[in-house]
Amino acid sequence: MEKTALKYVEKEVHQGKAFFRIFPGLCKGCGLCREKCPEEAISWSEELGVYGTPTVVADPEKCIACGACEQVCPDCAIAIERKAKEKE
Amino acid sequence: MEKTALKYVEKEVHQGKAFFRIFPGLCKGCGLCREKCPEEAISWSEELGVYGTPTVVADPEKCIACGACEQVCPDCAIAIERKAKEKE
Amino acid sequence: MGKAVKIALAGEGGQGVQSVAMILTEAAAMEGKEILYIPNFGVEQRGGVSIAFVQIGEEKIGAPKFKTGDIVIALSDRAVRRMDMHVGPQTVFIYDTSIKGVEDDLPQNARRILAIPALETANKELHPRVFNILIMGAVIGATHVVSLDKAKEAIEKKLGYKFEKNPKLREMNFKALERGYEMVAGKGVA
Amino acid sequence: MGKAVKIALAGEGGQGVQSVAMILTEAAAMEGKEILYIPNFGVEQRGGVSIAFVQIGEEKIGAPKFKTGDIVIALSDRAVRRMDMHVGPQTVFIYDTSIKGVEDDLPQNARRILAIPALETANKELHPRVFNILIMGAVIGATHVVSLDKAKEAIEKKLGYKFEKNPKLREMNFKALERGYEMVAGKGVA
Amino acid sequence: MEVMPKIPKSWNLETKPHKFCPGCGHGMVLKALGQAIDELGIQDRMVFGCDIGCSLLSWDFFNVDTVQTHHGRTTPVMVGVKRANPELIVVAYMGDGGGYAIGSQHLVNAATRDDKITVLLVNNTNYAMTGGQMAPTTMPGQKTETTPYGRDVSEAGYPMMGPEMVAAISHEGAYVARGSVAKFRRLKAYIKKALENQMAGRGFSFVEALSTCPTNWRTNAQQTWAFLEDQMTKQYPPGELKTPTGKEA
Amino acid sequence: MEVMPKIPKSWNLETKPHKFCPGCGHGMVLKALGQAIDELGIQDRMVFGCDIGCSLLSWDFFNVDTVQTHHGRTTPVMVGVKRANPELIVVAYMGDGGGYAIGSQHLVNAATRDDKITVLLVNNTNYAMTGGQMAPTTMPGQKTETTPYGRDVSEAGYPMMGPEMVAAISHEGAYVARGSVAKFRRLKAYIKKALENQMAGRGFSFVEALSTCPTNWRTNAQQTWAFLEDQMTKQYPPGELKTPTGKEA
Amino acid sequence: MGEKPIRGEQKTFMTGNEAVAWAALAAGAEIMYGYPITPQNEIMQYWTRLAPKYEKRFLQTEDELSAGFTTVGGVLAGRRAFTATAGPGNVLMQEPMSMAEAMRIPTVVIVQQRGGPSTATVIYSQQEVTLTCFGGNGEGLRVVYSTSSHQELFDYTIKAFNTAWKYRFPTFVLADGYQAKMRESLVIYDPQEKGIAMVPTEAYVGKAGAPGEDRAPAHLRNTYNIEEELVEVLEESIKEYDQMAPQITEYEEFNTENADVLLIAHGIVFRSVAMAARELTAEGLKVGYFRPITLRPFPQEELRRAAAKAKRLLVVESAYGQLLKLVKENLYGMDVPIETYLRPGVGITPEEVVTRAKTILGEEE
Amino acid sequence: MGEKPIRGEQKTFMTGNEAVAWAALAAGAEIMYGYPITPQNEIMQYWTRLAPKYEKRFLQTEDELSAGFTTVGGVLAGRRAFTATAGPGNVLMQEPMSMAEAMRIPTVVIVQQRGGPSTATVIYSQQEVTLTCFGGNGEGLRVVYSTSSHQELFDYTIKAFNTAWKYRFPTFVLADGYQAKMRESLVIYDPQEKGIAMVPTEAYVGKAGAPGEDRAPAHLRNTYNIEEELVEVLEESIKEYDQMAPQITEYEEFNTENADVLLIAHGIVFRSVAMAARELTAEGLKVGYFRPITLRPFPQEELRRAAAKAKRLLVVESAYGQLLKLVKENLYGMDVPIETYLRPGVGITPEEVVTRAKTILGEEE
Ligand SMILES: Cc1ncc(C[n+]2csc(CCOP(=O)(O)OP(=O)(O)O)c2C)c(N)n1
Ligand SMILES: Cc1ncc(C[n+]2csc(CCOP(=O)(O)OP(=O)(O)O)c2C)c(N)n1
Ligand code: SF4
Ligand code: SF4
Ligand code: SF4
Ligand code: SF4
Ligand code: SF4
Ligand code: SF4
Ligand SMILES: [Mg+2]
Ligand SMILES: [Mg+2]
Repeated sequence: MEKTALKYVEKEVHQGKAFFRIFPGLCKGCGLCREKCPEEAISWSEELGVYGTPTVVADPEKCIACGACEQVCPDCAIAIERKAKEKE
Repeated sequence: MEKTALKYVEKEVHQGKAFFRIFPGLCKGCGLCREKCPEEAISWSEELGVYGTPTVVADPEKCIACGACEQVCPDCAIAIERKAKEKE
Repeated sequence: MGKAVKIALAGEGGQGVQSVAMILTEAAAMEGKEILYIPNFGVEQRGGVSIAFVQIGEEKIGAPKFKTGDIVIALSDRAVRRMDMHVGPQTVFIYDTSIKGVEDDLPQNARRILAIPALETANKELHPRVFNILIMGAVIGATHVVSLDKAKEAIEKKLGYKFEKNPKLREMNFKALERGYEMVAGKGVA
Repeated sequence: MGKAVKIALAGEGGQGVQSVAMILTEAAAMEGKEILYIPNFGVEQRGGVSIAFVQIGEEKIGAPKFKTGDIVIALSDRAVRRMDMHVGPQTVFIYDTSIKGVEDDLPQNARRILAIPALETANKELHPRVFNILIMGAVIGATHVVSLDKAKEAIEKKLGYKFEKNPKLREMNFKALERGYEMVAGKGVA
Repeated sequence: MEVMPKIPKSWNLETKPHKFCPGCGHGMVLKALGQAIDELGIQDRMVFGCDIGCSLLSWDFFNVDTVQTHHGRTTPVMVGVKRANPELIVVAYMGDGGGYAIGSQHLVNAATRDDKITVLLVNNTNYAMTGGQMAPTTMPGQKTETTPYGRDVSEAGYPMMGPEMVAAISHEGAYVARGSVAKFRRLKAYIKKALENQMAGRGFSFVEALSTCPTNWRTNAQQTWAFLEDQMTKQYPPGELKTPTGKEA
Repeated sequence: MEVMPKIPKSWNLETKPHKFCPGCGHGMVLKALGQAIDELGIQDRMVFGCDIGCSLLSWDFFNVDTVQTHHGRTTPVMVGVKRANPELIVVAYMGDGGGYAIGSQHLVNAATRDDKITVLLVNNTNYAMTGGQMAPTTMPGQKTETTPYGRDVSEAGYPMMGPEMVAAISHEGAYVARGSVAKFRRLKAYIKKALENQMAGRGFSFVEALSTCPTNWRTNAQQTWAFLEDQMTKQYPPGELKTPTGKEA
Repeated sequence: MGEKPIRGEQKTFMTGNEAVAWAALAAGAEIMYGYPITPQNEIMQYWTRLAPKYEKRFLQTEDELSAGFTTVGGVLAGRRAFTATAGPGNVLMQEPMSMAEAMRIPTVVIVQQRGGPSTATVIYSQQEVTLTCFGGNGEGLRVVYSTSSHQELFDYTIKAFNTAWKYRFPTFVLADGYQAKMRESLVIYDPQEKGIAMVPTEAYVGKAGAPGEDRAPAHLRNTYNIEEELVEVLEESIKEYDQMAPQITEYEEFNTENADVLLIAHGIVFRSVAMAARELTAEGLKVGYFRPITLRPFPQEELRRAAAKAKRLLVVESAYGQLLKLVKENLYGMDVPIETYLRPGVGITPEEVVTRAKTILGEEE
Repeated sequence: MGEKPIRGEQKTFMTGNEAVAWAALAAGAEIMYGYPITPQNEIMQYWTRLAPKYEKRFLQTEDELSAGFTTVGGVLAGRRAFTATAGPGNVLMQEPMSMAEAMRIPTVVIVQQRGGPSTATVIYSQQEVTLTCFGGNGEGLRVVYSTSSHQELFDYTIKAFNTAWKYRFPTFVLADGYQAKMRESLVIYDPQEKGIAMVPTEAYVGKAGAPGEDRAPAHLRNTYNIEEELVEVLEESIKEYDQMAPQITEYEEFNTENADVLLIAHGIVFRSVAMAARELTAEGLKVGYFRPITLRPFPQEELRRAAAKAKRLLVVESAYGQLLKLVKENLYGMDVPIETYLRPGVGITPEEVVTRAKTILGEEE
């Protein structure tokens, strides 16, 4: 994996209880995640992905950090991270 | 089929109501008919078959012309013929 | 079989280099020229750099692929790197100004290297969709393998059904063709 | 590789020509001779004429099959016809007197043709089962490729386990071997 | 009138006695097929394809146009013939090795495609023509040339349930049955239904025939029947597995 | 701490982003497989075999010993590996063309033999790598490069029901399931069970994964999910078809 | 048979695969059975698009074994049937084609070569020459036309059906991935209109009349019980093959009088060779070429005649000596030195040929 | 590995198939995967009888494709694995062997040739020479030993495992139906006791250590995305093949000084040729022979040397010119006249060779 693949864009979501991270170096812009989001929280982003296609971004207001998008992404370009404190 | 295959040995069976015919030129002496006869009417014959092995013969007393032997013979070497009058 | 102008176009999957090649060769054929066009192909359906090898000449074309082209156009960073092997001392190498980080990867032995603001022009002045037609214009500007008129005829033939519905599109495409042509023609490359 | 005595034995499936070949070559091997034995084989599992091609000599044997044998033995009418192609001017052709209807099919060019009452002798004097051993005796009588003693040793090795249970069998087999030998030896064929 | 043996009209008399061994089930299966052909009156528009395996010995068996093909390849050859000339009634005749091992991709795909052909497969639990090696249908514990200590299912695998497999993947109009030469009339009925199914253009039809191979089984007549009727029929239950109008009543 | 993407440990990072198209289901299936490998801790004793078809693009996908074989032949290569070294856990990864068409004899026979391997088959209803021709799994009416007017089942045949076929011929200890990338967790659970079944030496295990191929389907994201979830799942019901302890509760 | 697919001569511009599909249509082919493999896929794809319109049949089979054997079946039923394959598919195709060879079944197979061995590349090569000429467990009693342009792909696909049906040997049209995928111009036509009569087909099975009564039943086999039966059949086929050979061998040559270097190549590589020869000639160098069109049977006499007048030969091919073997074998007894330019699995440009030829010419001085 | 199967030298008397099974055991082969076909069946049959005793593995696969690919798998797992086939099975075996060739997998295959093409006969021929040497869609980077006696079948089967594992090219032992089925004497032995060290095997996959941590994972492939990747791999293999060749070519010759006729034959036909040569020599005629033992790589230099001293060559084979092609190709540039005695699919006796040679000698006078 090239270094550029490790760059990511992070959003605090789910009322600050989690992060939505997108790795543009992995995202191919297929849009599958977008369709699978139960909250319709995902939209296209300005940031271009590995093939020069738009990547995705989550709406912090809508995203509930359910992880569906992460799960279906064929390229592991999304990582949802619940913050530690939540678990406590 | 060579001419010799058409030679046959005939027995009147089933109280004269039928013929049991064996065509030695076709019989390979496998014995399958013998085992299948419900009346145990079939025994080995002096007459040799196409491979020089014994052929079979039916006991006129026992044979009821059921046709089982004819049916199983893989070489069509047996023909059971019910006499016409029987049908009348 | 005779000599021909050798053109190689390379870009990412969506950049439409193969349709440029199709329309360009169509135009050449309409002018009665002989053409030979072959796309690169491999095991991957998408993801690799897409390359169109095009030759246009007066006589039947010989070999389908060539080591080094007369004009080589690269439309992405990967394309720039991938096309290095197809550049020789007679090659005019054209790439888009918007491509970043390829300074060290530009061919060393080209006859001439030309950066053109194709993407920017298409995006800002015209429409992203006509980017490839602009590139086609640039190819013609660099080679004069077909006249701009024949090129327009070929575009009409290929995209006419779309123009029917939206005549503005025609205009935009023709415009793109001309802008591309201008970016290169007269730059002493042909 | 040297010259060898070439023997071909042919008969119906049940007549045991392959076991004659096995025992005979075993005997020869025990005498330190070189042997080569190959059965014919085809697509049919049963039904075709069974042929054993046997060669016995002092040196390694050359080719596995031969056109014409020194001794060719045919044990059925089909075998007589089938073996015609393996008979040449040097061949001693032996067949069983009981075979009917082959008068016109006997080989034309054999050195010698010999009919022997093998089947009858086996059936009447001995036992149908030792017919093949009797034939083996005949082969030895015609070729002297092994001594009768070695032949007996080989029979013992092969059938010894049967003789244990029924010593009469041994006697019968040896008898058959000798009867076969006598039928041919001294007939001026070897 | 000359007395003739009772031989199906469609048999080629010139090649009789046929080339199969004494007691070989192929003879019975082909007798059933011959009678079915006669009864359906299709001799003139039949094409019979035989596989490599003892089935090849039937290359001149019938007075019917016949092609002897390659080991396992009779199904595609007959698919090719049938699709090229749908008027013809084609039978692909093969052994269990040809059908379930080397040719199983053809069987499975022809069944899935619902090709309008009839496959008649002889299950004799071994590779007979090559001298008695294990077949996909060899019974657990059965000795063959390549399972000299008996088929150990944990190593050499389990018996292949052919008609069950074909039934699982075939379609509405398909006909699938398993018969046995021990039940000749029923076997013939199955074969006839399979041919009729093809004639009606309804779908793929497949009949497995449990058969005998005394030569490689090394059995006498009594043992031959016993192996077939007691052992094989337990492993391979005869019956219709799929009929165009549902299961046999 | 550096923030890393959530990539299975068994994936080979050097070859990521991987070679599959945007939105390709292969990526999801291999993610499920990667997670299963991680969870079972078998990365060190795995051998991954990939077929020809888009699956070949996974030849350097994992940090796992990998062999890219021939079209349809991954099953026998893995059978050969497993029998040669039963300590290894082998996965034969293939497409529907490789498994149900050209390699179906291997699938059927490995299943019947109960080879202790895991076959993971990606059903994307077409021959993707060659540019979108019909596959055995192409849906009735579906347009592909070789069914340009839609698959006409009466000519080109019906969809192949793979797990159903394997279930019909496999044995006691076998595991057979059909999952879908639309139900990722369940798919992963099936794959894990299939691997566990192999690890326990119980029997053949087979998972078909319903997958996506936006490139050849020519679908956008929404159409892709719709085709998979609405149409494919109707034709190919997901679920466990055979578990070592009977059907899924 | 439906409507004629082509009327008049039409100059068109298409891929080689498309040209094959049109040629098969023009030749009156009725059936294609095939299995996808790059780079021949588009033949099937064009065929399936055109098939319903012209009442043609098609089946995508489960593998190449099936594609070959169904094609055999189609031909046995009396249809002009063909298939197409490449690479590993061509390897498998040898099983059915060995049956066609044994039984004299006029199958036609288009081979679009790709890199080898094994799966290798989906692109291009000339590495299937030995396989196509001599594949299978036999003596290579087949006809192989090696084409070098779309026009020839069209012409020889039509011719292949006629050769196959006239002489009853399996016939192959050999091309490659470049030819398959590139677009260039060609003229397509209806053979009848050009005075090319299509040899009529004939059913082997399912003929009219009751077998055993009106006619003998067909009893076709490829298996013999004893060696002597086989050799008899083989010798007859070999005799007929050898008799046919002079009637069908084809070749092309240029500047063969006293060439300092005679270039030898086939297929698409021949195009680079032809360009190079023309260029070198223009430079005043004595360079000619010889191109076998039929690789099997090989134009032996013609090559010997040409080679006898040359100082050196230069065999150029995208394989490691497959054409070279044919050349050496057919020139046995001669001693013209043979140089080579062998590039297995990759294309060869005219420039490379020119360079190589000049090196050789330089060496000679 | 269990008990040693053979101790000391034992003169025995068995079929060729039995000899192969014993040789494989003696060589420490661990696995046979195979599919029945006459005339190689008994190899499997002997192996299965012996397997449990020596802890050997066996699988009867569903076809030859599977037999070849499982064998490939067995070798990848680091086992000395082999298979055996013939005729149509050998045709199919080319698919897996092309993978072995591409990936340098040291498979060993015993080929007992039978009549061809197609199913033909189950008996005998020498018609699988081209197929075994050059089968598949590649350049024939394999080793082929042609044996002519049971002793050689035994010796070369052992040697084949060593050649395969040392050089990593698929290796074939070629014999035929006569050799398979006939019985003659040979001496069997344990190679170690004779000072023949068995080249150790090595796993390609499933090695010790965590992949990606302790070691690089094995990422084995046979497919390349672009032509240039392929040619690089191929050129490396070709280089290694050519370097290996002189080390492993084998041949046998007799009376090659100024032969009026130099007989050339391989395999079992060589036996007839050797007898004929000896007989003719005894008659005072100048007749020698040359026999290639490795058909691939071919003993080119050695044959050229021998042929250079001969007035005429007579190629004798049970095929229609398969050895002949090898001879002509390898002798290119020479002009010794070549006569032939070609009998596809049938055996050749010493007498036939003598007759043919005498005719030629007669012609010469
Ligand atoms: C490609 C190929 N592989 C192997 C063979 C050898 N072979 C001929 S018949 C046969 C097995 C036949 O068994 P089966 O199909 O069950 O028929 P049966 O003889 O039992 O009736 C085999 C393996 C062959 N002819 N071709
Ligand atoms: C013997 C052989 N025939 C054909 C091919 C060409 N081929 C490569 S991939 C493929 C189909 C792949 O389809 P599938 O198995 O469904 O995998 P997918 O690409 O859809 O994932 C074919 C036909 C080949 N490589 N080898
Ligand atoms: S699913 Fe993954 S690759 Fe596709 S758009 Fe979403 S983040 Fe990008
Ligand atoms: S985590 Fe759930 S809610 Fe948030 S963007 Fe992803 S799918 Fe939508
Ligand atoms: S079944 Fe037929 S062949 Fe067998 S013994 Fe009886 S009559 Fe003879
Ligand atoms: S007809 Fe019936 S009773 Fe008579 S012999 Fe035959 S089987 Fe026995
Ligand atoms: S070997 Fe068996 S199947 Fe073959 S003909 Fe003989 S009995 Fe029948
Ligand atoms: S073509 Fe389809 S299956 Fe192949 S990588 Fe692309 S999306 Fe995936
Ligand atoms: Mg069988
Ligand atoms: Mg697929």
